[in-house]
Amino acid sequence: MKLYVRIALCLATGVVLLAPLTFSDRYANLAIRMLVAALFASAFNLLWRQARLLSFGHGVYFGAGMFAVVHLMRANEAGLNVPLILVPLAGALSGSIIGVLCGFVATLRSGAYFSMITLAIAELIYSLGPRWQALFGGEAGVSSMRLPSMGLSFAALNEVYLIVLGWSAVGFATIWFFAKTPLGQIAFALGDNERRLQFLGYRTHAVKVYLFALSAALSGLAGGLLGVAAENVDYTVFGPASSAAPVIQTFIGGADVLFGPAFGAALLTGFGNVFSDVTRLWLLYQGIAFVLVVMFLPAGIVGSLLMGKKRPLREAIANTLAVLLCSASLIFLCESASILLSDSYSSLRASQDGSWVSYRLFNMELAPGSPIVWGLPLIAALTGLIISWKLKGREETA
Amino acid sequence: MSAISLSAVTKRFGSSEIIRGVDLTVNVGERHALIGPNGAGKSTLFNLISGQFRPTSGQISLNGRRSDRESPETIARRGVARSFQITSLFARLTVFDTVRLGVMANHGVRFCFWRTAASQRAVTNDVLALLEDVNLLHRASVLAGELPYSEQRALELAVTLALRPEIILLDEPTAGMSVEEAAQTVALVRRLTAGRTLLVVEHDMDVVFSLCDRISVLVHGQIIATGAPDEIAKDGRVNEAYLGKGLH
Amino acid sequence: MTYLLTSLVNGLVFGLLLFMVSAGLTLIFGMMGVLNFAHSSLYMLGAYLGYSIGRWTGFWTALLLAPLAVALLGASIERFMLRRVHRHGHAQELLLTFGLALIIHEIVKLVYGPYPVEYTIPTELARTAFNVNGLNIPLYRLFIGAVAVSMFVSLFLMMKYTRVGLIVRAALSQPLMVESLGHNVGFIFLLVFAIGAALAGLAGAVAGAFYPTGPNMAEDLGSIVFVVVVVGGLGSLEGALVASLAIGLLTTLTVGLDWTLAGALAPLGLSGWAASIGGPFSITLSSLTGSLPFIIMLFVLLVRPAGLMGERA
Amino acid sequence: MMPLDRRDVLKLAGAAAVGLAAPAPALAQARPALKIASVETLSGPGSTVNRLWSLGLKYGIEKINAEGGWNGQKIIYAEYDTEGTTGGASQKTQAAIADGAHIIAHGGSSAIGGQITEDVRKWNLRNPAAKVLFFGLGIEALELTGAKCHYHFFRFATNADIRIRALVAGMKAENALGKKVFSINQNYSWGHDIQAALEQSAGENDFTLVDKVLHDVNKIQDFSPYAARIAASGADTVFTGNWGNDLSLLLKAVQAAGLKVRFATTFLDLPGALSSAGSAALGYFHAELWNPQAFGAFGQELWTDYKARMGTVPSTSEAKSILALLFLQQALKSIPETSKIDVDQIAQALERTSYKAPTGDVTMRATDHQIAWPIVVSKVEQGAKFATDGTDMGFVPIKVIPGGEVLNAVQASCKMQRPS
Repeated sequence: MKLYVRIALCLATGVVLLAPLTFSDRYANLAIRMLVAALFASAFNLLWRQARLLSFGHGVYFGAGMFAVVHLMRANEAGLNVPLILVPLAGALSGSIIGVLCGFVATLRSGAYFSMITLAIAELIYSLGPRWQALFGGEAGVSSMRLPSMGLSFAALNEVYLIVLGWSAVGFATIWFFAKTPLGQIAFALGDNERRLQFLGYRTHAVKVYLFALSAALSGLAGGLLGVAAENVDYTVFGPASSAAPVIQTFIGGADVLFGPAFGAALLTGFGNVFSDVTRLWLLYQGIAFVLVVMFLPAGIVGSLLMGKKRPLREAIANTLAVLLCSASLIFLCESASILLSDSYSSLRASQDGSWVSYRLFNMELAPGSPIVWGLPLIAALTGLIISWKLKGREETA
Repeated sequence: MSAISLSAVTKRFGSSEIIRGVDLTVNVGERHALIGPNGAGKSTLFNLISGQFRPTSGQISLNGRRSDRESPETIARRGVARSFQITSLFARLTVFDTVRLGVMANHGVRFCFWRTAASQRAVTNDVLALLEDVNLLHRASVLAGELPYSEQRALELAVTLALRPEIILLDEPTAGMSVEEAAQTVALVRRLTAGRTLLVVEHDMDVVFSLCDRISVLVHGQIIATGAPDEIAKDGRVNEAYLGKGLH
Repeated sequence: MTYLLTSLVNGLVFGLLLFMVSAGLTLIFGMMGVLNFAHSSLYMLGAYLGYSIGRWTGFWTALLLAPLAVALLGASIERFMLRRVHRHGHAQELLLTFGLALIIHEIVKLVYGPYPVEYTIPTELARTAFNVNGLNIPLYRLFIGAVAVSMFVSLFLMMKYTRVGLIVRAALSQPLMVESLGHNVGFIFLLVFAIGAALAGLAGAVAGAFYPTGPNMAEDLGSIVFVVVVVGGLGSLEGALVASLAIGLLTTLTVGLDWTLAGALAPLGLSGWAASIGGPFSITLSSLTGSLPFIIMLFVLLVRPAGLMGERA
Repeated sequence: MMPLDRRDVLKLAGAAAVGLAAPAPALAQARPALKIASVETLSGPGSTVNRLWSLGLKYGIEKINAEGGWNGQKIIYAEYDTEGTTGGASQKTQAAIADGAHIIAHGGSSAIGGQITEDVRKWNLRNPAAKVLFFGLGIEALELTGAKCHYHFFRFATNADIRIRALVAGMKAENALGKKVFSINQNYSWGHDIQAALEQSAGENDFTLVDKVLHDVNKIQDFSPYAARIAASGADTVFTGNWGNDLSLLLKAVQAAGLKVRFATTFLDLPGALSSAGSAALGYFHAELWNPQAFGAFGQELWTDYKARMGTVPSTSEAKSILALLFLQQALKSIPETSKIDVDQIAQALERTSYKAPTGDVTMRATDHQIAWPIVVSKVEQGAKFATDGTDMGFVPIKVIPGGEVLNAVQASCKMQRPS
């Protein structure tokens, strides 16, 4: 990369990262969540990218960090004077402690076993969560409030964003630096060939526990940052959804690229925020996107962009067109189905003597019986498929 | 004191007994070969010595210390290094990084996370020296998984030697190589293992006879003969069981 | 006594149901090395299809068709999706099934809505089998048990006496050897996946009529089924059976036990201290019923990592 | 540094935030419209049950608007999806406030409600110039009007105490309470609340609690062991606060075991409950602040009008949203038209409103903002006037109890700070 391109990129990144300081609470909040998700996914991916350990229970360490921070903030309210800027560290600390304990057990095994143990630990904590009122605050959770610190009120979220940005930077830098350290190198080799590493005299279980602890600590830091912003936490943070999120985000973004998970996390958090208000099928689309990426872009979005072969512009445009056509018709079909299969539509039909009355979608009045309504998306999808099939054929002959 | 000593070692998997009462002694500084037909149990014996398996009964000592209850890591730290028959390196690491893993283990740089690996001068120097030794210096930045087969074997050897072991276990170092490549590798092994104890499993009799001081023959999980190469070549039982007629 | 007896019957039947679902999962894992996260989703699909088809054809035909449909789906998942990512490794396959589970969950909700559907047992089976001291044991419960047992027997016979079974057994113990023998491994994989899916579908079609058929039934059963196969030993059918029965019985029997850790410390004179701390010390065993399988799993993994009957670690 | 009193600190914080957060002053001539935001779980698991709260609000606000709205403007309605997480709820609460909502309403979950009520409390402390109100439509955790109560939260739903008091009173009147009562509940705050309320009621009434059990929430596949335990206890009535699968599975297991017990329930009216329980629910009791059959013409009209407009018959959730809006409408009538909406003024109006609702007298208790609606105790029967949930069964009212009679005592933990 040329120097001026680098400088321009750095400047652009800086502007994007600093812009939320001027945002209102609503968008500062979104920015915070995107950053937190990015750090969380990157922390999760430490285990996968380095040691090929796939954790399905990282919500536990994220949650541990969140609880620790909210409890510390409560202690602050009661008179303890920990400056707010240091509070997120409690999340990293508690994440690493829980991480060492759980990691010791989970890393006794590798592969699918490891995944299932992490899942079981998460299920266990999730089922115990609501029982321990004093620690987890029952269903309503534990709540606190940020106090002014170091001359800032921290009432508005854009001030909190400053803390989140700072600590996330520390977190990302740690991940970046770790890969270059001897331990990072060893962990990386472990993902390739654990046995061979043992015969070089390395205690691989210890390596895995260290790595797990670091990953858990950074997950805890991410949780802690969210704790500072949300000021409230309850046991549902241990639920399957929080553990699934970094998995999905990481692999959509690109697991083998340093900032792939961060990109995926920010992207999906942002999209989720926007689209969950627009469509109720957001989770379906996210699932489909995930499966498609796993099948067709095993390197993830960022990975494919960075490592993919350079295509002629014409092909790139054709490819984009194909993807757009297919996804547009898929979305159209799903949205139509969700309307036509809904209770309210069936009762509407019943009130109209069972006729297929028209429905509204994307500001259009559509008749379910019309061949155009179904034919057009079908043609669009077919066109898209044919284009991508042709492109693939060309690639193979080339 | 012998470098490697096995007494009455057996290994059973389920109902089948693969190793049946092996006694074997390898002296310090000796180059010892283990030969035998396919399925004789050579790899199993190798795995027993290097700690991958635990013997069902019997004792194994390395440099006079009992080792048959130790983990591979511990055995490796006692100065025993092994190579693998099926090349099993680290696909995502470069040649340089792969060798560095071995060198770091030798330097005791293990769980260091406060400085970069690249900043350790002494380690880097050793890695470069080793790469030069095995003629891989020009390939230092290539991914290990992308090397041609013979260079992977050389890399495997480099990683094994990086530990500066007192005892070296080599599992078929020339398997799948052309005659010239094999000869080069033998020369390499000869040069690099000078003064150390070597136990090598090998099929290629030319390699065995040119490299080793003594040979043990393993057939059906038992050692039927041990001796200098020419003794073994003359041994009737060995010829009958394994070498067949027409050798030499 | 009544409690013990009825709980035994109930526990056995629930255990057998767990076995029906976990058998396919463990078979697929043993054969292909794929941990199928979508397996319990196939169980859920079996129930929903049993319900939908049953409305047209009646219960018994649906009991035949629903598993077939699920098997077909399973076969297409193997053929068109898993095989594609196979070269990227098992983790990628696991991720794929994980994503499929998400999609199936959402599609089921899209089509059937978020509430349980009214999938009910046929009238000829809606009777009481026998009565234990005033507590009825429904006939359908025994029917579930009978289906599971006959399934286990036919699976066992198939594994023992058919050619496919022979290859599958060989593949379970020596995966590389079978591949080198040149059998059409791809086809065997397809078959195993389809059979595993069919078993899950059958379990769903049978159990869905008794337990509620709703969009959360996959999640509810999914993690317990994982526990079963891990405890039993991945790839081991016998292990899955033993673990299923053990977990079925244990979760059923512990419901009546209000033991606490604080109570257990009573002989040491520490119960007061423990109770005052509360938290984990005052949790009753009966309230842990749902978490118990996971505790067992962690325990088994620590003590016997390969599972009760697993050979390959 | 001198330790600051927490309240001083918050005032400082608030003052600092005013400048940032205060919305642009409304144009003097245009009277502002009231904006109500429904923050609900509209995607993911449980979305359809939770969506009903939003649908009810939408319908109710359209009704009010058809009658002229308030402040000379139509009331604006907006929906926000929590995505089923407290984090999402918090985020969408921010969004709703940023979009200018004056009232945020939530019905679906006490956990999410707990998050929103905390967010609203903190927002109001920090942004005294742009306060908002929070309406709890279906969130019944006692804590929300207890330790977590605050001036800007209003609970329009019942709570565990009210439900148990009503059930006991209603079943006593029907002579269906029995002497031996079994308590089975989900092991979380709601189940604990119900169990505690039942224990208290056992002390005040003529029955004994023979056994009580708490079980995992939504994890039990097979309730037959619990049926066996109920049989072993010799109980003649079972009280349960269970909902969803945990309720229908329990009822089915008890029916299959052939046990002769009566059930007293709180969530048999949720969508899907009756259809999945089927005949296992027949003859059981239920207490809730809504039952269309209990309120004659009003119930009938709401039922048919809602169905005509929205396509489906209203469930209790929608009805409760609508009843809350009726109360709000009544309270708004006492506020003169204004050029700037002051939610404290609305809160005061809510506290002092005494509403002769079509279902009976309704008041909002000022000390903890717990509403007192009349409660209907019903029995599930075939051929009820309003068949529910696609079945031939429905809820036949057996007793309507005035709200004041079953209202729980104010919890000592509620220390509400009122604006001076």
